[in-house]
Order: sequence, then structure tokens, then C-alpha cells
Amino acid sequence: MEHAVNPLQTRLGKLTLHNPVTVASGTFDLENLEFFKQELLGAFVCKTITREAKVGNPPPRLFETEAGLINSIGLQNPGLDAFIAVNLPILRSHLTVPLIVSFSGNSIAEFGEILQRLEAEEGIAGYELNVSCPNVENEGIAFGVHPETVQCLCESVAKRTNRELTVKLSPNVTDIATIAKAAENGGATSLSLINTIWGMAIDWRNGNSMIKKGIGGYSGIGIKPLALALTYKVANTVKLPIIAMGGIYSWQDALEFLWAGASMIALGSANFIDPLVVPKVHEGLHQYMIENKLSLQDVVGKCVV
Amino acid sequence: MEHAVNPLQTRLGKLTLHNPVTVASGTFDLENLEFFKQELLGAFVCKTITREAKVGNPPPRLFETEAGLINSIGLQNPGLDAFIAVNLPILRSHLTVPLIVSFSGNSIAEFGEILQRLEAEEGIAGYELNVSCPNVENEGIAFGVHPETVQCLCESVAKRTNRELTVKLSPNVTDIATIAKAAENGGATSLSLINTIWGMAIDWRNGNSMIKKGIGGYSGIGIKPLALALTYKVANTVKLPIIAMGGIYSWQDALEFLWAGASMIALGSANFIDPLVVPKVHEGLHQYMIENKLSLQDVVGKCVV
Amino acid sequence: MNNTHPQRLERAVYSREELCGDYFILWIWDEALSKQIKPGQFFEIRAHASLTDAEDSRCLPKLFKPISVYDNSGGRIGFFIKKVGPGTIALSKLKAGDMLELIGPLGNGFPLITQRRILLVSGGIGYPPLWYLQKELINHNLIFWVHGGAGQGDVFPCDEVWTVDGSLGKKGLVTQSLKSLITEKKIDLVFSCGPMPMLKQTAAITSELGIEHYTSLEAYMACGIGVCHGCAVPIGSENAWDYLRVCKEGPVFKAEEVLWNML
Amino acid sequence: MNNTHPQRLERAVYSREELCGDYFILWIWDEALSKQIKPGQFFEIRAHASLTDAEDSRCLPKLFKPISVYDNSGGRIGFFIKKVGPGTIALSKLKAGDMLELIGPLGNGFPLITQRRILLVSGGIGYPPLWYLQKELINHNLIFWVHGGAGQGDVFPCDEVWTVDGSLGKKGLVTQSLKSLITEKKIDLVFSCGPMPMLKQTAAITSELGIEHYTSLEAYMACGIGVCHGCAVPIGSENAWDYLRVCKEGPVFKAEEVLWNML
Ligand SMILES: Cc1cc2nc3c(=O)[nH]c(=O)nc-3n(C[C@H](O)[C@H](O)[C@H](O)COP(=O)(O)OP(=O)(O)OC[C@H]3O[C@@H](n4cnc5c(N)ncnc54)[C@H](O)[C@@H]3O)c2cc1C
Ligand SMILES: Cc1cc2nc3c(=O)[nH]c(=O)nc-3n(C[C@H](O)[C@H](O)[C@H](O)COP(=O)(O)OP(=O)(O)OC[C@H]3O[C@@H](n4cnc5c(N)ncnc54)[C@H](O)[C@@H]3O)c2cc1C
Ligand SMILES: Cc1cc2nc3c(=O)[nH]c(=O)nc-3n(C[C@H](O)[C@H](O)[C@H](O)COP(=O)(O)O)c2cc1C
Ligand SMILES: Cc1cc2nc3c(=O)[nH]c(=O)nc-3n(C[C@H](O)[C@H](O)[C@H](O)COP(=O)(O)O)c2cc1C
Ligand code: FES
Ligand code: FES
Repeated sequence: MEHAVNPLQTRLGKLTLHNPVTVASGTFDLENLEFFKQELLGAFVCKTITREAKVGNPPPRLFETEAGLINSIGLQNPGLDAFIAVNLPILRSHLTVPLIVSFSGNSIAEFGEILQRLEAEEGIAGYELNVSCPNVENEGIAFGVHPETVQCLCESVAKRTNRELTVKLSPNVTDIATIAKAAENGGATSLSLINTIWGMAIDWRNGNSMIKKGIGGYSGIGIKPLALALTYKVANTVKLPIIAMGGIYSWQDALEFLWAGASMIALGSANFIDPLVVPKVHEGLHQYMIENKLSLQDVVGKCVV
Repeated sequence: MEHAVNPLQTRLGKLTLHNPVTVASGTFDLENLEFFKQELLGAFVCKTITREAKVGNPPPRLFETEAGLINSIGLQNPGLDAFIAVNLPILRSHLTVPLIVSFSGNSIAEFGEILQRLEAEEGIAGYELNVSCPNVENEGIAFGVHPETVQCLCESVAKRTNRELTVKLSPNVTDIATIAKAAENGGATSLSLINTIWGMAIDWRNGNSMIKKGIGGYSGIGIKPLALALTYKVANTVKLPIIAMGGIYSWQDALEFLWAGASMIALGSANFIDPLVVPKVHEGLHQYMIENKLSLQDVVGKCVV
Repeated sequence: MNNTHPQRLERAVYSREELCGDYFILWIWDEALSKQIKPGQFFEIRAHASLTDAEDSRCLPKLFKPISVYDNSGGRIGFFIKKVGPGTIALSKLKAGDMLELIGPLGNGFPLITQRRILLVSGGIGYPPLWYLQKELINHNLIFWVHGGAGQGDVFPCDEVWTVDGSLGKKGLVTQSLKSLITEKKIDLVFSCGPMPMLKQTAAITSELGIEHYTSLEAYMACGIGVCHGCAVPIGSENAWDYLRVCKEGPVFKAEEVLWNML
Repeated sequence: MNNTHPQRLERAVYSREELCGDYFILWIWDEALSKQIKPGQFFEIRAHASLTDAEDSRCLPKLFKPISVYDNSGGRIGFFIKKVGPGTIALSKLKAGDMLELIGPLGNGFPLITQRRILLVSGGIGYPPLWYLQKELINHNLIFWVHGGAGQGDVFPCDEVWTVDGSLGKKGLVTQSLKSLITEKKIDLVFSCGPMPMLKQTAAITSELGIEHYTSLEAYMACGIGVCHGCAVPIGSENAWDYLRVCKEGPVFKAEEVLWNML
């Protein structure tokens, strides 16, 4: 009989998860599980899907800056039908940890439609509504910046599912707290933040944009101070549990976000820089909790300002 | 007789300046001129002043992150009277390059009042309206995020001066382009961007905020991709010349901002990291222009996206 | 055939070789790994730098860099690298005994065929994968190899050398006389790797002549394992194409299926 | 008196000395500079790292770190440093011959008085400035020096040693018997430098006893030259105080003018 309590157990809305480490949509897939055991993840978040397939943005799509990464993938994905027919069965057969499906639409109706289709499928623990991706023209952006729209969207979606419902917020707004509040009022059961911030890089030699589309989405260690500030703001505005991300590279970084109020943390760009970052962060957090005789509840939101 | 044209000459609204390198408000003062000749600056921007003296925020006020600096100075300054009586005469007697005075107020009337007092003083080439400092509660922030307020403010101020009038924009907004447009419509003659973005850091050991006030302003190399993206956006929205800043550490960084559309670039946090950054950036830009037989006009806004 | 089981490894640099100009070779030793690699495949490699330690955050860890396998025989695996930017500069500082971090083998690799009259076309840093390839093909095919570079610092052993500045071999671009070369030598298969304009030009010629042509493309990469979709190139036909991943469906593509004018 | 003409210098490390635990000393040599420095002043120093070169952006340059002058005689200038975080770790890696970047001398320094009965109170890394100070004062005053640290790795030569863990000298906090010490030794002037709780406690005692007390404060710094207002501490009286700059008006303040309860 096991007496020891798991110091990393966490709650995310409707879900109880055995650890707070997850991955950021679009930065992680089954291929990464070649490098470590999936049990080190509290949950698995897949790349954002849309109703129709998307070819994505023209290349070059990536550029590494001094302290992060600019991307312009443009939500390339096979579309909902192919996801349900091909990807989902594979995910289902490989995953033993809860699957959170990220999706995006260009109208409230489309979000609803996608949700309805996914509701009919087994093996999904929750949804992450991507209302914030700054890479796709007229989509995402328009949703995520208006509190009213976010609230309507959540209301429309929340009543149709009993699964976990996370809304992923964009940092490219004047007042993220109001939008978080709107999501809460609308019935979201958790929040995810932050998506990438706007970023650009130019070849100083000749003035060429390093990204074909010009402005892309900036992620990585350089956005950590902003992500932490916004996590703290949102945690002090709403009661919803938060999946925090943005520049988390180490378990010490992860702890900062937990102190600031996150119930889970997601690793994004760090996966590219170290395929073993998930086990390292998991191990570091576990050690810290054991050594200091703490459990996650003693840390989450307990920062001293 | 000197035939060679100065390849670094630039225009900022009403001013013609012999080079595009300037400094960011609050990060540079006469002390820095111990390290190099002021002629390497196109202009000198002083720390933001307010009508009343401000003691500033409680310490700790600074924390260096992996890729930048978080500050929470809180606009500490001696106030307008002392500035005019003490600081301005000293600045006037030491400076041979144009002086741009940065100031902030908590109402349109107060901005107007400060301007009126400064108009009576000699030796000021222009003003930078700080409508964006994220460190001061209820001030700055409220101004900089509403296009209507920014336009009213500019209208009220512009008609009372013939000096250069720069508005310094905050990046912590949903749509910086609209605010830039409002400043242009209101009669600003140039724009300055970006001020710091929100940032926070927590001691992972114990959950203590590294900054007494919690959230501070984040600057330095980590914000460069965002600053560049916003410079590009604004340059493509308004006709006003731009003083760009945000993470410029080298002459190559400076070139990126010139390509993106800046007519001047300002060095901020970089002054702390290398007191010789101004001469280095100046020298680098000069060499680049000479070697490539370019003048500033061939570069400004000519990036290829 | 894609390699679906890339490994993440740390290997000491076994030896290091200086070449002309900015080029150098890093050798590692791993017999088991050696058996799993085929020509045209690559590794994501990096001078060892574990993720930011809170105690010493001066050096931020950066992305791995995709580097082809240049040579692979009996456990001795070589990476032939040109110093062009931060990632390759960091690699260039490695000495024998230093740690190299690797993810791979990655990508599909070249098809290994027999009984053909093959032309290899390479430019600059396109040389390494073709070296490994020709070693595999040489006993079963007739091979002719042309290589071009900017100057004498960018060319390496092969059958015909071109330099833009004329400092070695023929002066001009490698693609200049490609058409007559293919006809004269009765070439029926081309493999190419190098800068985009060279590949484009070569593809135009092979398409005109109706010659089979496999080309190895480059792209900026983040994950290298097919996850991020950052390394996309347009592949298919004018009316039915998709962005495929250089790291997963590539780096080798049929030249006729690459939408060159979109690149 | 503030130094209003700080210089920016690069000097090779002349020699390097290992001390117990995480402490070490870096020595440089500069006769002209030596003459301009007084006890209590400090330099902003850094392991040499020029600003990001576009060619090699792996290592981002970081802030200078304020370090007191520990010793200064005839051109030989010493910095006595404890490794606590990224900046001091980078400094700890310097060897003789490596370049040190310096800005200074900075700050006001201690008042140099004569004919007094002086108590020096230091804790941990508060030791170095008092070492330099006592060398200047020793011939003209009576001096007694108490120093405390966490354990035996944190204490250095002086008249009376305290360690929290009792591993060396008296066990406990240096401030424990300060009151009786001051009375017994008829002290009429205190200089202190060390961790905030120690300074606070010492100030409470000197205030109670009405003893003159100069304290050297620490603060996180960005510019070090009075420009950024980042290093502010509250100085004045309850009703009339202002945030003064440790780097410019400090680091030495009259203990009675520090608003300790705001720190
Ligand atoms: C599948 C694959 C296999 C490769 N195999 C090899 C190999 O065997 N040996 C090798 O040396 N390189 C190889 N490359 C190229 C190598 O990955 C890049 O040169 C490297 O990623 C550059 O990284 P960096 O950080 O050094 O420079 P970056 O900062 O990425 O680039 C620095 C400068 O060089 C330019 N640049 C970028 N890539 C190249 C390039 N490929 N050639 C010339 N200039 C470039 C950039 O525009 C920039 O101006 C391969 C690439 C791919 C995709
Ligand atoms: C005027 C002045 C003079 C100084 N003289 C000396 C000197 O002679 N020798 C010397 O070694 N140091 C001295 N210091 C302290 C020194 O500047 C700091 O230790 C240094 O800035 C720490 O920088 P870092 O990047 O290594 O660590 P940081 O990342 O800044 O700090 C690492 C960890 O140490 C803690 N920390 C920060 N400062 C201190 C401190 N002073 N003591 C203990 N823990 C700290 C932080 O909270 C953090 O947890 C002086 C400071 C000032 C203001
Ligand atoms: C290459 C790449 C692709 C991404 N794709 C998505 C996506 O499909 N959906 C989404 O919600 N976020 C996407 N993101 C954003 C990440 O999920 C995450 O919010 C962001 O990168 C910040 O975290 P990080 O700094 O840890 O990377 C992507 C980020 C990157 C770098
Ligand atoms: C310590 C510090 C003080 C600052 N004070 C001011 C200020 O008084 N007024 C202002 O408009 N901006 C102020 N700023 C913002 C800078 O002027 C600049 O906009 C910002 O730091 C971004 O540039 P950088 O990344 O080059 O530092 C301050 C920044 C720092 C780091
Ligand atoms: S580099 Fe990530 S998919 Fe190819
Ligand atoms: S550190 Fe900048 S004013 Fe003191």
C-alpha cells in the first residue's frame, strides 16, 4: 500500500492530474515521446486544428533571435475531418495521459461545430480554444481581444460539453484580465496563457525580413517576464485554474509560474532546445517539493509581492 | 571645404539632426558623457519629469532577467519647478546637441501646464510626451491606451508649441497603430516607441517578487522582436518619423530598426550594459553606410517583407 | 522511408579536421548508430549546452542545427560543417573530447539505386551529403560529380570544379554547362544539393531534358522531428500541393514535385 | 563627496587569490587609479564581454556588478568577492591575465576621521570595505572590529568573530553583545557594512546609545553612476525623506538618517 502522497498532483478545472507539467500546442507531438515516458506529462495538448485544412504560411517560417524564436506556421493542419479520421485514433492508441484538443474557428458557429464533432469522439479529456494565435489574418486575433466575443464564445461552447474547457489567451491586448474575466463568466473552466507575442527580425545586411510574412509570433525565454506578469495579473482577477506558458526553460522557471498562480505549466519552445526538458522540469519540481516538504497547493499563487 | 555628405543625417519632424542615434528617457544623463563625446548623439532625451516631484517606487526597483531588465523606478523626479530651476540650466550649459524634454502629466490640463512653463525656457528643441509609462498607477497608462485621449492630448499641446513634439507609445496595447494614427491626427510631429512592456520575476526559492511592486517594466534585448514588429506596424500606418527603441544593443540591431522604418534609434538599457554603446553604434552605422555607399534615406523603411 | 525513431544522444567529438576557409569536420564514433544511417539523412546537432541553469544564465541555450551526415563507415560518423552564423560558430569551437549533442538520424535520405548513369551536382555546403551518397553508389553506377563554390575556399574533391571568381577550376556557375554535360555523358539520373538558385536552375534543366532528379533541400528548423511545421516547402503539382516538412518528408524530394517558383 | 568623474576601464587581472568557501580576490594594477580611490567607494565590474556581436549571439551581455574596493595600496587594487549569482559566478571564472571591465571609482566613501574610539561591524560580504577603511584609520584611531558570518567559511581576520552555526568564534549573531561591547570599550563611532538585518539591529543600538554611526548600504544596481534611480534607499527623517541613490549619494549614509523600517 502506497502511503506517500503525490506532491505534484494538481487540479485543472474538472480534471485531477498527477502532475502540473504539460506541453504548449504546436510545439510537441508523439514524435517527442521517443525521448521520454509520457507519464511525466500531466496532460498532452495537441496542435491547433481548424475545420478546414490549412496549408499554412509561406516559408521561411522560423527565425531564432537572441532570446527566443519567431514563428509563422500559420496554423498548418489537416483539418477536422482528417484529424478525426487519422490523427485522433493514433493519439488515442498511443496516449495514456489525458488528451486536450486545441482548436480554432473563424466564427462562434464554427467553434461550436468543431466542438460538436469532437464531442462524438472518445478519448478527449478537454478542449483548448485557441482564440489568440497572432499568425492568422482575421482569425484568432479578432476573437481574443474582445471580452464580449470571448464571453459569447464560451457561453456557446460551454453548455455543450462536460469536458474541461480551457481558453488560451493572447498577450497582445491592452487588458488581459478583463478578457480572462469574460472567459470565466462565459463558462470556461480553466485558462491557458500566453500565446506568442508579436515579433519580427530583419537581416541587417540587406533589410530582408527573416520571416516571409514579416511579423510572426515570438516565444521563448525572452517573453518569460511578460508571461509571468500576465499570469500573476490573471490569477489575481479570476478563480479559474491557469495553464501558464511563455519562456519556461527550466524547473526554476516553472516554479516562478506556480508561485505566480499557475496550476499547470506548459513547455513550448523549450522542447526544441532540449528534447529532454519535460523530464528535467518534472524531476526538478518533484525534488523541490520533496526537499522542502511542500505540495503543489503550498506554492500555487503563494508568491509574496 | 568639406564635400562629403554626412551619410547619417536624419530628419525628425521639425528637426534636422546630424545622426540618428539618441538615448531613451530615464536611462541616460550627463554622467554618461564622461565616457564619450556628446557629438555622437543626434539628440539628448532627458528623464521624464512631472509637475510635482515624485519620490518613486519602494525598492527593490531593479531585476535583471535572462534577456533584459525589469525596472520599477516609478518616475522618480524632482518636479517641474526644480527641473527648471536646477536641472535645465545645467543641461543647457553642458549640451551642444538638441535637448528633448520628456514629461508626463495626469490630465490633459497638466500636460498643457507643463508645456507652457517649458515654452518659456530657452534651449529646448522638442518634447517627448510620456503617455505610456507602465510603472505609475493610473497615470500614463490611462492616456496611452485610448486613441481618443491621445488625439485630444496632442491637439491640446500641439497648438501651443513650434518645437518638435514626439509622443512615446506603450507596447502594452491591443492596437498600437490606431494610437499612432491618433497622435498623428492630433498634431504630433514624431513618435517614439516602445516604452517598457510588463514584466515580473519571482525568486523560485521562496516565491518573493524580485521587484517590490510586483509587476515592473521590462526592457532590453528580450523585447527587441516585439519592438521591431511594432516599429514596422507603426511605420506602415503613419507618415510621422519614428524614434525606435527596445532592446537595441548593437549597430546591427540599430540597422534592423532603420530598415523597419525608424528615422532615429534610441539606446536604453544598453547604456547600463556598455557605457560605450553609443559610440559603438554610431561608429558601426557610419561604417556600414560608407562601405555600402548608402545614406540613411536608402535604409529607413526599406525593409523587404 | 522516414526514420521514425530518432534518438537523442551525447557523443564526445572523436576528432576534428580543419579544411580550407570556414569549413571543418567533426567526427564521432558510434557503431550501433552508424548502422542506422543512410545517405541524405541528417542530424540536429549542437555544441553541448544544457538548458539555462538558474545559477548561470549568461549563456542562453539555442536551437540545434541540421547537419547532413558526410561520411559513415564502420562507426566513424562525420559532419562536414561551414561556419556561417551563431550555431555553426559554436560548433566550430568544439575540440576533440568536447561533447556534441545529437538528435537523429533524421529525414528520408536519397534513394539508393543501381545501374544508372548519375550526375551529382553540388554547391558550397551541398557537398557533404553527396560525398556519403557517392560512396554508396560508386560500385553500382557510373558517376560524374560537378561542384561549384564562390572561390577556391568553397570547393572540394570531385570530377569537375567551378568557382564564381575563377580561382580554381572553371570560372562561372556550375549550372552553366550542365545541359551539354548531361547530354554528352548520357546522364539518366541527377542528385543535387546546394544553394536554392543552383537547385532551381538544375531542376529547370532536368525537367527540360526529362531526366530523373532528386534534390536535397534546406530549411530553417526548430524541432527537426516533424513536430513544428517550421521547415515547410511546397511540394506537389501546381493544382495539388502541400507544405511538406524538410525534416520529415524530406530533405530529399523529386525535383519535378518541388514548386520552385514558390521558393 | 561624490566622485563625479567615473572612468570606464579595462584591466587585466594581475593575480587571483582563493579564499575559503565561495570567496576569492581579484587584484588589478593601476597606479593612477589607485590615487583616486578612498575607502567605502566601489566599482561596477564585469568579466569582459563586449555587447552582442551579430556573429555570435549565444552569450548575452549582462549588467556590471557593484563591488567595493577591498584593498588599495600603491597601485595594487583588490576586489574581495563572494560567488552568489550569475554576475559573481562569471567574475569567479576569471584568471590572471583575463580582462576585467570596470566603471569607477563610484560612490561617496566613508568619512576619514581621527582621534576616535571606533567599532567596525561587518557581516559576510560587508567585510571588504571595512578592511580598506581600517587600514586608513588604524594609525589615527583606536579600532575594534567584530565580524559575523553564517559559518566558518564566511569569517575573516578581525578582533572578534561570530558564526551563526558556532563553527568558529562565538556562536550567534554579531549584534548580540554589541551594546555591552560599545559601552565596555567606550566606543564613540561605529562603521558598519553587511546584511540588512544586521545593519538595522546595529543602527537601533547606536541610536539608543546616541553613538555616531556610518553604514554602507547595498542595492541592486543598473547604471552605478546615478542615472537610473534603480538603487534608491529612503534617507532623511520620518517627515522629510527622499529616495537617494546608493551609487551616488551612498553607499555610506549616516545610520540615523536611514529609514530602516521602510527597508
Ligand atoms: C537537411 C539539412 C542539411 C544540412 N547539412 C549541412 C552540412 O552538412 N553542413 C553544413 O555546414 N550545413 C548544413 N546545413 C545548413 C546548416 O544547417 C546551416 O548553415 C545552419 O543551420 C546555420 O545556422 P547558424 O546558426 O550557424 O547561422 P544562421 O544564423 O542560421 O545563419 C547565418 C547567416 O547565414 C545565412 N545562412 C543560413 N543558412 C545558410 C546556409 N545553409 N548556407 C549559407 N548561408 C546560410 C543566413 O541567412 C544568415 O545570414 C544543412 C541544412 C539542412 C536543412
Ligand atoms: C556598493 C556595494 C558594494 C558591494 N561590495 C561587494 C564586495 O566587495 N564583494 C562582494 O562579493 N559583493 C559586494 N556587493 C554585493 C554584490 O554586488 C552582489 O553580491 C552581486 O551584485 C550579486 O550579483 P549576482 O549576479 O552574482 O547575483 P544575483 O543574481 O544578483 O543574486 C543571486 C542571489 O543572491 C542574492 N543576493 C543578491 N545580492 C546579495 C548579496 N549582496 N549578498 C547575499 N546574497 C545576495 C539574491 O537575492 C539572489 O538570490 C556590493 C554591493 C554594493 C551595492
Ligand atoms: C512553432 C510554434 C507553433 C505553435 N503553434 C501553436 C498552435 O498551433 N496553437 C496554439 O495555441 N499555440 C501555438 N504556439 C504557441 C505556443 O503554444 C505557446 O503559447 C508559445 O510558444 C509560448 O510558449 P513558449 O515560450 O514556451 O514557447 C506555437 C508556438 C510555436 C513556437
Ligand atoms: C531604468 C529605466 C528607467 C526608465 N525611465 C523612463 C522614463 O522616465 N520615461 C520614459 O519615457 N521611459 C523610461 N524608460 C523606458 C526607456 O526609455 C525605453 O523606452 C525602454 O527601456 C525600452 O528601451 P531599451 O530596451 O533600449 O531599454 C525607462 C527604462 C529603464 C530601464
Ligand atoms: S523543423 Fe519542425 S517540422 Fe521540420
Ligand atoms: S544604479 Fe543607477 S542610479 Fe544607482
